[in-house]
Order: sequence, then C-alpha cells, then structure tokens
Amino acid sequence: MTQPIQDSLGLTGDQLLELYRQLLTIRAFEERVKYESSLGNVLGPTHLYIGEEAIAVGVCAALRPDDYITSTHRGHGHALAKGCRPDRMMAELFGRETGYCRGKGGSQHIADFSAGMLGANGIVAGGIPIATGAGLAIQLKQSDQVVISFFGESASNRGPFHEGINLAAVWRLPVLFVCEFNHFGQYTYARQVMRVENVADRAAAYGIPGLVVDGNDVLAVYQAAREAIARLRAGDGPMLLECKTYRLEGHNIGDELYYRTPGEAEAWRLKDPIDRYSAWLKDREVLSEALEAVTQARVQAEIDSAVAFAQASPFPPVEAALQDVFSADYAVRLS
Amino acid sequence: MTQPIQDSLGLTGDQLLELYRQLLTIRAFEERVKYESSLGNVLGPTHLYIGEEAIAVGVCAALRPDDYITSTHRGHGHALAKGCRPDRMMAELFGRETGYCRGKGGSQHIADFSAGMLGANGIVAGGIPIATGAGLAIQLKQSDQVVISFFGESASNRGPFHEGINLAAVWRLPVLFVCEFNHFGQYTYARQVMRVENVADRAAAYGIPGLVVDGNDVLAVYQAAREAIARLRAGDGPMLLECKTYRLEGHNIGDELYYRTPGEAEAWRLKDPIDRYSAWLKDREVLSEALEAVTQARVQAEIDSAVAFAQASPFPPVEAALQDVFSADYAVRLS
Amino acid sequence: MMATPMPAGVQMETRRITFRDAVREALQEEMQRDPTIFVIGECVELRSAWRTTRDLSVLFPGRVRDTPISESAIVGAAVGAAMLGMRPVAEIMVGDFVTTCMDELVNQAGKARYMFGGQIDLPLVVRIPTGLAKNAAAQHSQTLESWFMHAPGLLVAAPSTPYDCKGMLKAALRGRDPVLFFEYKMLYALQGDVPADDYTVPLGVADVKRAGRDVTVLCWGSVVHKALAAAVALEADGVSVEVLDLRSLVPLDTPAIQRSVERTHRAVVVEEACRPASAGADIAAWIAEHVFYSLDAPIKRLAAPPVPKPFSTPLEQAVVPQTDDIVRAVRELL
Amino acid sequence: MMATPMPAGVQMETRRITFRDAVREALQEEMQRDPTIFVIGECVELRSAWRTTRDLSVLFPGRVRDTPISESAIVGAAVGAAMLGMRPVAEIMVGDFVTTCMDELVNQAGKARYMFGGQIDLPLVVRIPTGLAKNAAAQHSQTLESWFMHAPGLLVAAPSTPYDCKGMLKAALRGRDPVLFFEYKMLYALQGDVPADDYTVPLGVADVKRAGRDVTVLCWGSVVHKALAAAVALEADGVSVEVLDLRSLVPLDTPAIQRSVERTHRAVVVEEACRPASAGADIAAWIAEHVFYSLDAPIKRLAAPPVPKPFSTPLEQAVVPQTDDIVRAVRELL
Ligand SMILES: Cc1ncc(C[n+]2csc(CCOP(=O)(O)OP(=O)(O)O)c2C)c(N)n1
Ligand SMILES: Cc1ncc(C[n+]2csc(CCOP(=O)(O)OP(=O)(O)O)c2C)c(N)n1
Ligand SMILES: [Mg+2]
Ligand SMILES: [Mg+2]
Repeated sequence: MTQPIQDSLGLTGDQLLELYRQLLTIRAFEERVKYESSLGNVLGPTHLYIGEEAIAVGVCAALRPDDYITSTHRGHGHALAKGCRPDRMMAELFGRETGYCRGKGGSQHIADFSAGMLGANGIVAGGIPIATGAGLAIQLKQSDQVVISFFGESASNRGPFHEGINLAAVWRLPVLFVCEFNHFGQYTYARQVMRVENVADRAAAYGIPGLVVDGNDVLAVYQAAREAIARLRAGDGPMLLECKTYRLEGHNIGDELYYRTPGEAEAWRLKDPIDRYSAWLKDREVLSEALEAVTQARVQAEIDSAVAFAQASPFPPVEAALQDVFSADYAVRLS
Repeated sequence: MTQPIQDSLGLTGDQLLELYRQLLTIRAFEERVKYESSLGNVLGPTHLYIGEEAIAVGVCAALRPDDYITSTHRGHGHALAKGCRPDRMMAELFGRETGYCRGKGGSQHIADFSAGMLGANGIVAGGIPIATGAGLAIQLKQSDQVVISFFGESASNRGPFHEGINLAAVWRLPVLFVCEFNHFGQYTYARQVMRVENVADRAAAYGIPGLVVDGNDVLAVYQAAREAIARLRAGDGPMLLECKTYRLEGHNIGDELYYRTPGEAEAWRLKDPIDRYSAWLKDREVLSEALEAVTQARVQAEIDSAVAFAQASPFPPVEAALQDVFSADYAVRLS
Repeated sequence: MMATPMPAGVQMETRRITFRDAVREALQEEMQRDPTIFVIGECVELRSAWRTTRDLSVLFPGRVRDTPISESAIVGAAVGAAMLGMRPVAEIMVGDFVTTCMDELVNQAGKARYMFGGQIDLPLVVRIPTGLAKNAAAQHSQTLESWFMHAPGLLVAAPSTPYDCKGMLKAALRGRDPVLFFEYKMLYALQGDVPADDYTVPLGVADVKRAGRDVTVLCWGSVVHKALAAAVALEADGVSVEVLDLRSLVPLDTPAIQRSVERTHRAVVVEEACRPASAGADIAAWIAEHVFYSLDAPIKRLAAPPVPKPFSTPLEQAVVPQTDDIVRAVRELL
Repeated sequence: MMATPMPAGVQMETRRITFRDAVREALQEEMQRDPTIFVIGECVELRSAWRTTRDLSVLFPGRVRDTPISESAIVGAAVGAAMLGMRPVAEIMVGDFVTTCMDELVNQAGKARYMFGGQIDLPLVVRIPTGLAKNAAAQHSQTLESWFMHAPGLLVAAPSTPYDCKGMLKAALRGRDPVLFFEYKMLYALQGDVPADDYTVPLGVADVKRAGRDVTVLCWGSVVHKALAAAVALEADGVSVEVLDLRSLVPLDTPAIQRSVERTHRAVVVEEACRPASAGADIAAWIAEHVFYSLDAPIKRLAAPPVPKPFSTPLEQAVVPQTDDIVRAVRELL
C-alpha cells in the first residue's frame, strides 16, 4: 500500500482511524462471542467473521446511513460496520429480551431496520434476492440510496444468486453484490465446487461489471466499493465486487477444522487485515503506539459493557413466543 | 452453406436425406397437432416446435441410440428426433391409453425411456438438473454415453440452470446443454429479461466452453453437436451449445401474438430451416423434386396413420387414475 | 359457468363482472389509491397468462413489470421491497410453481417479522392462480394452499366468487402481512355481482354461502360451487345443507365452523387438493377436537386422492370431488 | 439421552449404537451390498454436518461426493441418476432447506413415475436431518414432513429409534420409490440396540412402542420419547397409555391406528411440527372419519403453535410439546 492511495481516497486521519476502530471492534466482538459461547452464554450455532473484517468495514465506510445492506449467517461484522450496537447484538446472541430481535432471532437473524441492516440470513444466498427487492424499492421511490448484498463465494453456486443478480441487472437496480471469497463453504473448499477462479467471473453472465479486490486490505476494499457505489447512485446498474479473504476460524464455533490444509491458515494470518492496516497507519504516523493502546482499551470496554448489558438483560417472557408472527391485525391460532 | 462443410461432415446422401425426412416429420406432426387441437382432439396446453426443427434434428443426429436427452414443455421435436414414434406420441396428446404415458402425461410429459428420452418437463429448466444426474449415472457406470439437455433461452434465467450446469462442470459430466434461443419466453422478449446477448456467454461462469450456432441450419447444428459430443465422450466435461432460432408460432396453441413486433416473423420465415435445407440439398442434387414429393407424401402418411392410431385408441380406464403413483410395492391411500 | 349473487344483506348498486376482472379491478383501484403498490411477475405487462393484469401496465407505467422466469427472485424481491415500505404484488403463474420459491415464501416472507423481533411490517401479496385447468396435467394442476397453513407467518386466502375475490384482494392490499392469494383458475370465467362502490372483505371471516339445518359442508375456492349445486340437489330430497365457505385458511374462522356444526351436528369437508395433511384434514381435526360432543356422525372428507393430476379428461374428472360425490357423502351422514 | 430397547419379540444378538451410527451403518452395509448406491450432499465427504457419513468416502471412493450448495441440483441430479437405474442418496443438510428444492422433490421425483405412465422405477432416498436443534432458530429448526404427505408419489419415513432408523433406511435403499427420510436431529445421540445381523424394517408399518388400554398416543420421530416418558408418568396414576409410533407417514398404517383406537377409545396425536394442516391433523381427521363410533372423547392434538421457531431457550422450549403437555392432555381425556 502506498501513499498515493491515501491521497486518492481523500480520507482524513480521523476517518482512517475510524476504520481502524471498526476493525478492532469486530475482532474484539467476535473473540468475545467465541469465549461467551464456550461458557454457554452465547446460544446456538455461531459463525465468526475473524479475518474478514476489512470487507465489511471497507464497504460500509463507502455507504451513507440511509443505505441498506443484506447479510448472511456470518453477519456480525456486517451489522457492526453498518452501525448496529454491540450491546443489542450481544444481547441477541445471549437470547435476551433487549436484543435486536428480542431474543427470537439470534446470530443468524440479527437485523436493525433503523440502521438499514435488512437482516442476517440463515439460508445461504437468501439475502441476495432480498437485496434486489430493496434496490427495486429504491428505484420505484426514485431515491439515490444503494443496497449492498454480502454473501460468501459458496452462495454463488445457488440459484437465488443467479436469479437475484440477473433481475437486478435487467432492471439496473442500485445493488452492489459483494462476494466474500473466504475459500470455504462449511467444510468444503471453494475450488472443489466451482470451476472458475473468481466469482467475479460470473458477473459477465448478467452483463454487469465484476471486480476482484484484496479483501484483507481495508482501503482497497473501500476504494473499490466507493467507486462502485458512485456508479450505482448514478443509475448505471449493479456490480459484483469480489473480495478475496480467508476464514481464519472454523465454519462455526466448535468446528474442529480437520479438513483444512496444514499451514494454510498460518500463511493467511500473516496477511491479517488488522495487522496490515495498523502497520500501514503506523507507517504513516496516523496511529501511534499510545493511540493504539487507547483505541484497543476503548473497544474492549465497549465489548465488556455489551456483555454486561446482555448478561443483565432478562430472557424474553414466554408469551413472546407467540407474538409478532403477524401484525396486531391477526392473532396466531393456538388450537 | 458451402460444399466443404458437407465434406467435412462426411455424411452420405442417405444420411443427409434422413435429416430432411426428420425435419419434415416434425413439421408435419406439429402442423397436424395444431389442427387436431382446434378440433379438440389434442387435449390441453400445447407448445409447437415449428421453425426450430433443425436444432433437435441436428443435435440428435450426432447421438447414439443409447444416449439420453431431457426436454421441455416444447418437446415434440426432441422426442421425434430421438426416435419416439409419432403414433404413440399422438395417442398421448389425444389422452389415450396407447400413448407413451398411457394418457396420463400429455404434451408436457412425453417420455420414452427405452429410446433414451427422459421426459419433457412442464417446469421451465426442470430438465437441466435431471440431465446432470443422468450424466452422473453415466460417469459412475463408467460408460461413454452422453446426455443432451434441451432448454429455452428463458430457462437460463432460472436457478436450476445455474446449479445444474455448475454441478455438471464441477464433476466433468458428459452433458451437452443445448439452448434453443427462440427470442421469447412466453409473451416476453428474451432481450427484456437478460442483459447478455448470448446464453452461451454464461458458460464462462461455470468454466466450460460455450458456443453459438445458427439454429436454423441443420448441418451447422449437427457439426457443432458432433464436435461437442466427441469432447464429452472423451471425458472433457460439459459444454453449452446455443442455437439461435425463432419461434414461428405462438407460445402455445391459441396465443394471439399481440406482443410480437410486426414483420419479425416474416423475416424469420425466410430463414425457415426446412426450406433452407431442402434448397441446399437440391443445389447439391441430393434431393430432386420427385424425391421431395415422395418424402413429403410418406411423412404425411405416417402422420395420418399416427392420428388414425390415436383416434382408434381407447381412453384409459378410470382405474388408471390411481395406478403408477408408486411401484407395485405400495398402494395409494384412498381414504 | 354459473353466476354468484352478492351475499345476503348487502344492499347497494352492483355490477356483474368475472372473477378474472375482480382481480384486475382490485389491483387497479388499489394501485390508484396507493402509489406504493406495484406488480411483478412473468408476462404481466401484456396481460398475464390468465388475463388478470390487462391494461395495468399502461395505466401505471413502470409499476407493472415483466420479470425473467425467476420465481425465487420474484418472491425474494417482493420481500426486500416490502421491507422498504413498498407493497409488492407478485404473480406466480401457476400454483405448482410455488415449489420453485418456497424458501422465499416460507423461510423469508413468513418468518421475517418474527425472527427479526417484530421490527417490520411485510405487506406483500403473492397471487397464485391455482388448481385444475383443463388437461394441464401433473405440473400445472395442483393446488397447494395447505402447505402454507403449515408455514407460520403467512396469511392464506382462497376466494370463490368475484365479490369475495375483489373484496379480499383489496383487504390484502391494505394489510401489513404477507398474503398468499390463491385464485382457482377454473373460476376466472365465473360471473358475479360486485358493489359499484369501494368495499373490502376481511380475511379470516367465513361466509355462509347457503344456510341449512341438517349438514354443514365446509369448503373454499373451486368446490364451493359444487357444494352449492349439491345443496340444491339435496333440497329436492328435503335435505337442508349449509354451505360454509371458509374464504381464508389463515386465519381460519373457527368460531364460524363451531357455530355451524353445533347447529347441524354433521360435517363434510370438501376440497380440491389431495387428502393427506391438507387444509381439509386440519378443519376436520379441529371439529373432532373442539366440537366433538355436538357431532351425530363421523366427519366426512372429500378430497382428491394423493395422485398427481392425470392428463386425459376422464381421469382428470375422476380425481377431484364432484357434485355427485358431495351429494352422496351428505346422504351417507344422515 | 435415554436408550431404546429393541421391539418386543425380536430375539437375536444385538449391539448398542447411536441413531447417528444407525444411519451410517445402514448406508455402509447397503453400499457394500449394492454398487449402484451413491451419496451426494454438502460436506458429506468429510462426515456431513451431523456426522452421519463418517468414513464412507474412504470406504467407497468416488461414491460419496461433496456438492456445491445447490439443493435443486442435488435433488434434480438424484432424480436423473435414478432414472438411469442408479440409487442415489441425497442429503439435505437441514430440514428447513427442503424449501430450496421443492420443485425437484415434488414436481419431479414425486410425479415422474405417474406422469410418464409407469415407465420407470425411481429408487432414490433423500435424507433430511430435521426438527429442533438447540437454539438453531427460525430457519434451522422446522420439520416439514407434513408437506410431503400432501405431495403425491413420495414415501415419507421418520423413525424414532436406532433400530427403526437402520432397518427403515435399509428398506428404503432396497425399494423402487422415492423416499424422504426424516432424521430428527435431536435423536442423533440417542442410543439403542440393533441386531448384529442384517435386517430391515418395512415402511408403512406402525409400531406399538408401549402397549396400553386407556388412551392411544399417536406419534413419530422426536416426540415418541416424550410420549413414552409421559406413559411412564401416567402409569404411576394407574393410567395405561398405548404409544403408537407410526414410523412412516406415507404409507400411513391406518389399520394399526384403527386397531389401537378401537381398543382404547381415546386418542391424542402428538407431533413436533406446527398444528395447522399437519400430519397430525391428518391422523386425527382419519380417526374422526373412520373410527368415530369407537371414540369416547374428542381427539386431542398436541403440536407446535404456528410460529417460526424462536431462538432463545425459554421460548424454544415453549413451542414444542413436552412430556408434561402429553401427561396433561391424556388426563383431560379421561
Ligand atoms: C440453502 C442452504 N444450504 C446449506 C446451508 C448450510 N450452510 C450454512 S453456511 C454454509 C457455507 C456457506 O459458505 P459461503 O457462502 O462461502 O459463506 P461462508 O460461510 O464461507 O462465509 C452452509 C453450507 C444453508 N444455510 N442454506
Ligand atoms: C418455473 C416455471 N415458471 C414459469 C413457467 C411457465 N412457462 C412455461 S414455458 C414458459 C416460457 C419458456 O421460455 P423458454 O425457456 O425460452 O422456452 P420456449 O418456450 O421459448 O421454448 C413459461 C414462462 C413454467 N412452466 N415453469
Ligand atoms: Mg465461503
Ligand atoms: Mg424461448
């Protein structure tokens, strides 16, 4: 990474440091989720975003607050980068009443519609057509908002990827499809289940541009996203942006990773997006050792207080199980 | 079309005339189906293959009898070219006991497993993953058979197209995906619902070769299919062959075609695959006026007798409605 | 096809229209009223396969859009647009094709409000032309509304008359929840009276299409008309049949079921769909659990046998309950 | 988890294995016996998400294959391979994901034999790990076997013990029809005895898991064990409960249902799935139609309410029938 990129990006020091803070927040959140899961506090199957933080942070930095995202089963990073609060997220993972979904969704269904986070999704590729629909709504409203659809490379083998992107292309909807190529779909290597090297190679099938970027370089991601989003706002239609990265943890917490090629993760750890970015910031003297320590401490404090909030929150009352199936107009049939 | 192509194809005069006979048979069959439908003899929604005959004939001429095809809602041409009998097909369309499906399937479900015809399909793109599965069976049996999957260009917008071809590509299965680009998906122009000019442009998304050929030129189709199939038999994996053609009739019998651009069909009629091929055969003196008349008469006689067979056949007995849901091992629950 | 009158008690100026036009008028009037409503589906710009969207693309430019053949994307996009406050109407051309978008219907549309903790309304309508059509065979004749009763979070409507269809579709378009709106294809040509003025018919309210004393026939959609014909035939024998049209399956008007069966003490449940695990099974089971002590006879069910729909006419007719079957079933209970 | 004994009357050398190993052993033994059997699915080469295919890819090279995340292609390919005489076993990782391949299951696999006039056998097995798993939430906890009862042409099995599971899966793998084989995830760790020797358990034969006089509890899959626990609790009060495990829903062993209810005169139908239009509704409706005059009380149903599955533990526990609910329901009938 060289100085000119910073220049061309035109980010202030504060903005650069905000990206750094976000990267740290996601990492700290995920590390803590892993720990709280081992204690049985975080409930249910949970997929960590560790190693992939630069994608969510880089893309969301290019968004306005009134833009939208759809997310995946591996969605904590997307949510945090889009502005969701760690405390309400943690409370959700703990299954508490104060969580974003009142404890009814959990990790795979975190959503915050007020922040433009249209939901994690437990169905691989499930968020893609939803993003297309959000783009359609924007177009019909004649707004200049945009939608980001995050998904993994393995999602690109599912039909709704194909149908959702094609439809967005046909109607030139303002949707940026962001593929997180982390090499795995659960326990299966991506190369085993597709014969193209890049998911971006699939963009041509829909007549839209496809681009590959280093997903462990937050500024590269930001720059690519910013350019793509400018295109979207200008009404030029959707794009596919593929970010190459690596899933440093198992598929979900508890995965023993028997299938992983030895040495591979270690090699990728050397490309850790946070280490790289902090080194870059230090190089340019945007970040000092002291500021690093302060930022880490602040982030840690925020996560600690998120956990405290979750812990102190009640479980939802049993009646909640029967609420919010429909609007207040309709009741659930109980017998 | 020039002499060298004939040479390079190495087809004998008899073989060339057999293609001609097949083209005529399909056309005559379809014209008669249209007429019998107007009389109420052919039952139910029926999609005609008129104008697209060169594709089925050209592709199937490159097959062995022990190869397989999957077909579509517009499948009469595929069935005839793969060796299904006009009489049993007509009987099926008439809803008779002697039809291929004992009157239980009709136009959209004609199948003849003994001829390697694995079924028309009422679900757009429904036959594509089935073809992939047939290819998998062939690979597991270590046979050198191949499978053809016919489908329309609009089917290429459905998820199973994407998933089915990707899976075949991943496992290098001996399946030739043949797209019939006839410009319409029901009442919608293809160009309105995809932003690529060729469906073959989508082959790259699966890392397989894609090829476009003039679908109204039976020899061009034959040549392309023959080369592709040789590749398949050699174990080189699937291909996508796109044949450009035009649906001269409505989507189904009864379609009033309000939506069709004036003049368009007339222009395509000048490229009628049968006229072109018979002119070419006459040019080369493979076909004489006399032989043409004889062939036409023979084909017409075969269709007449198919109709007579259908007409003379009984409707299935009412008990048949409850048969063949399961093997004889299980009965249908009636109460 | 026989025409249907307005419900008893409704007194206003009326017009006679087909079921198909009831759909179109409801769409047109509501699109006029509410700019957030739009229509997507295959070939809907021209007129749709069933001629239910005729003229709409001209009246509302850009708000009626042909899609690729991509049912997953159609319904998924409807979900996404509804999340942003729009009111999508998606058409799935033929009932059997719901199989191609079940995830979007069931796991996304049906579950979104709940799994997101009630954050959003999801006002979308999926219109599903459904059921038998002449010789359309196994993949174009099934009717699958029962599946969606068994899928939490979806409202399920299946009107039987132009009046109900127009009123219920308008109600659906003013609601806040996802509605699967089943339109029986065989009813599209049916004529019936509708009020000249704006009206709605709420979802979840059954309708006594014919009052009677001896037996309740519970039904919805296409078979309502067979039940009515059977009731007429049985009247000649002095048997008084109540025809209760449920009109929607979610919500199911269980109080109306209870009221009727408590009076007649006998119930026949009739449906076009196949018997196992159907909506009809559910209704029969509900009666057996909740109105048991009022019953003077077993609860009869008439449904299709669990076989794919056959192509040929005599077979096709044999696998759906006909008027005669209803007459016979009612007689057996007396 | 509690262990299950072999059925009474079975006398042979036995081994104690888990439900999960029952699946694996059935696959392994049948693959050994029949070279046309192969397994496809997501991550099945390693061991599958539920550790049911462990070692198989090593034992049978090339016959156990990881697929892309492409459920439509997985099931569609199984159909195509079965048409050519192979015997595919497809795994759909989680029950809720059947929504992504309903067309291939229902319109292709279920209808092929019939709509093609009986030309072919279609010997394929789709294994579906299903139902509640701890805190898996709305898109990973549902169980949808009821839908497939309502879809002609598919056999539907849902065993409750290692013995039944192994025997029924082996039977499925020797049949000629498409079988949807539902494996309740919460049962995978359950231990039970299986014969040391080869055996099969036919589809369509219910099993009296516990004989009783006063009430029949009809059930299958996960809730069988809750029913058995309830029966034990009620025995202390002198109430004798018969637990009838249906084991498969298609075919449904209606003679066994009739025999039992005619003896006990009372029925409770219990299921993990949600209530409306479920398999349980069908069973209750069948009893109400065919065994009506033997009944001394309403037919009780216990099922989940029609809500998506909630994430948090207290809610999750609240939306599926528990042993106590069964005890209470039985008491109410007496
Ligand atoms: C339709 C569907 N099939 C299978 C699964 C199970 N599953 C959950 S995540 C996952 C892997 C997804 O891989 P990818 O899309 O690359 O995302 P990543 O996990 O790598 O972020 C699988 C197979 C699912 N949730 N939905
Ligand atoms: C999943 C599905 N959606 C919609 C339809 C209705 N339909 C039948 S044929 C057809 C058009 C298909 O177009 P194409 O694939 O290009 O084939 P063509 O008719 O042109 O031969 C449509 C929309 C269907 N049968 N299946
Ligand atoms: Mg991945
Ligand atoms: Mg076409």
